Amino acid sequence: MSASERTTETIPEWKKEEVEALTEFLRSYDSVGVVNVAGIPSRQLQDMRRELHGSAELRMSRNTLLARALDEVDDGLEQLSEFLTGQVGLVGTNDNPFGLYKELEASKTPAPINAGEVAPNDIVIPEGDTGIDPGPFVGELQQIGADARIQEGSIQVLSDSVVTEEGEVVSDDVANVLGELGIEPKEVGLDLRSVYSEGVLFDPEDLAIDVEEYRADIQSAVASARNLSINAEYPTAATVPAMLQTAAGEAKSVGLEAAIESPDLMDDLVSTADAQVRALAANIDDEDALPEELRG
Amino acid sequence: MEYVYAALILNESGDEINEDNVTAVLEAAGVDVEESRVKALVAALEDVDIEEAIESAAAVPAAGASGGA
Amino acid sequence: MEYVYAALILNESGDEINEDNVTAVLEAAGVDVEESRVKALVAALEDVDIEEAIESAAAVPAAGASGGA
Amino acid sequence: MEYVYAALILNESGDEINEDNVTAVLEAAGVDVEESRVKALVAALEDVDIEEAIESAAAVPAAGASGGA
Amino acid sequence: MEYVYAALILNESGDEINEDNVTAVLEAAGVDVEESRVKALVAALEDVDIEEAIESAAAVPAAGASGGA
Amino acid sequence: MEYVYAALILNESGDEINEDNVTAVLEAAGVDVEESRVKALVAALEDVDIEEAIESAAAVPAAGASGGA
Amino acid sequence: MEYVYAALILNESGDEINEDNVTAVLEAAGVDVEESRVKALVAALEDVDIEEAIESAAAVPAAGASGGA
Repeated sequence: MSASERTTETIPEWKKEEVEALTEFLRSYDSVGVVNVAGIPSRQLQDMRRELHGSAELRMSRNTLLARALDEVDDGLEQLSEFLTGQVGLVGTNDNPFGLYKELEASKTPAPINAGEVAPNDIVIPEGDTGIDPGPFVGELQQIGADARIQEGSIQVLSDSVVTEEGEVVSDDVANVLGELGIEPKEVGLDLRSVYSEGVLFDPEDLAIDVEEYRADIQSAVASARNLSINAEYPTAATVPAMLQTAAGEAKSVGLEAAIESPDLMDDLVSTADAQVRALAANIDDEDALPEELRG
Repeated sequence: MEYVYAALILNESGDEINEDNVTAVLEAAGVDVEESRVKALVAALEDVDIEEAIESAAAVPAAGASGGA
Repeated sequence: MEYVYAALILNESGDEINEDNVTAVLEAAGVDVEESRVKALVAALEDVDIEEAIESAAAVPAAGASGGA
Repeated sequence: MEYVYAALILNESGDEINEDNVTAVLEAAGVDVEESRVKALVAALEDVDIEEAIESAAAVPAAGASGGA
Repeated sequence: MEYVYAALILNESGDEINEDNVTAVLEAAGVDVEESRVKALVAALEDVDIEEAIESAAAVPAAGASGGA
Repeated sequence: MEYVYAALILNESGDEINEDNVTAVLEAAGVDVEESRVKALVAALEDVDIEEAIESAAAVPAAGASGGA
Repeated sequence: MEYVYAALILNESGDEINEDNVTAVLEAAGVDVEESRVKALVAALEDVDIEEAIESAAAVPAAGASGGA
């Protein structure tokens, strides 16, 4: 307590005001996340801020002040402090944290990679026509490991070629070629490190929901309900057509099995008899015993 | 198919599938019952294992389902 | 399934598929009728085109038979 | 199924499919003929185009056979 | 096909599939019977399991039904 | 289908599938609950092994449904 | 699966699938509700066309059920 009093005494007025503003910001949202903003060009950052407007708000400040504000609110938010390293910002939203994660992922955009950066994934030069006229560039491509040739008047890449593997540092040559081809291998955007929402701290892994899985769950839930409805013979508007079909199918099966002379069944009985007589005839080897139409 | 349905209801209720019962069910449903068809139905079903015939119906559609998928 | 069979008989006879008629058919067959099940059936059938529902079934076995063969 | 077979033999011989003829064929084969089934059969076949029913069946087995192969 | 149908009726009635019986059934149906074909048929069927042959056709009817629809 | 879903939630929560509980779930979802449908559901499920009924594909429906779609 | 069932009831009742409503349905069924699961469900379903998923499920069941077995 005394330590915090002492620091409070020593910090200048503008910092106090900044912390107060940040604290107010934090209090006005149900969910607060820490996002990594490293490597995002400022213009792109502006665009992202604008896109988030309405559903979420991004605030940046010195990390020490952010930490102080998190401490100040003190209802669990201080747990986010450990993620305040490097270039980060805070996002606040009243959306649910899963929704926030989805939105941030969706707002990521491709960006070029510079020499000296670490490849975030395998960097691939895709198969196809580069559209570049024959010249020394084909050699540059070959040198970095691309399967390139001159063909039909232009430089072509004959198969997808990995030129830098995930985790490797991008070389000058690779960066140049990528730049020439306009390949943007990075995904740039607000990278969520953690979210604190109504008492729960979420990792990004927790927040990455698989929408397809939910869709599959719905299908499976619907299938279960259909099965139960039909097997328990509890008709609903959705399942009664199937039950009618089952009933009709059963009646038909019984009718055919018993060869019931019903007008509804006669067509099927005749065709069944025909199928049976043909099946039996197929077992007869002696052509003299067969009717003309079945003789080989 | 109403004659067959009548027999199937009797099969489930456990009442005997005889001419009187089939006729009663059909009349309750407002069917103008033909005696000879009732007789023919009862005679035809005499030697048939209805449960088995019903089950063989269930076997087909299931396959259909996967075929249709 | 007896409740569904009863509905199908009424569908063929042309009589309305309502609670009274379904109950009458089932009782004629000696079924111990549960009113709530009759109600549920009639409610479920309200917006259903029975002929269409049955016919769409007829299309299926074909796939089933060949698929199963 | 013997009743249906009898009708189909008559269909091939060209003799009329009526109660007398069906009964005669079945009796010649030693079947204990039930009049009601004969009646029902003849009545039910009245509206059936046998050749057509056979042809639509004939089309299927082929499919079935290929499915089975 | 009438010769084979005659055999099928006899198979169901339980009477022996011999020349006399096949001939009797066919004649009752007004068929102008060829003795040699009857002989050939009876001989050919001696080694055939008729029930099995019929059942192998059983898969078809369902399909046939839809084909007819 | 909402009535069936309600039963399935209760089945998972372990609470008894009785009229009160089904009604409570449906009302919480803003459903205008019909007592007779609740009764019918509870009655229908009484003797049913729900787990098994969920897992065993209701033969026709799937096929029929896709055929009808 | 109870969370998904709850969403499906709301889908049928027409009430919004939001955190409060899903929670209310589950609590009425005696489920010990996990807030984060409700949140995840609501967020995920925002991107799912539920009607379309339900309709396509009609084709799935048989396969799905057998797959799940």
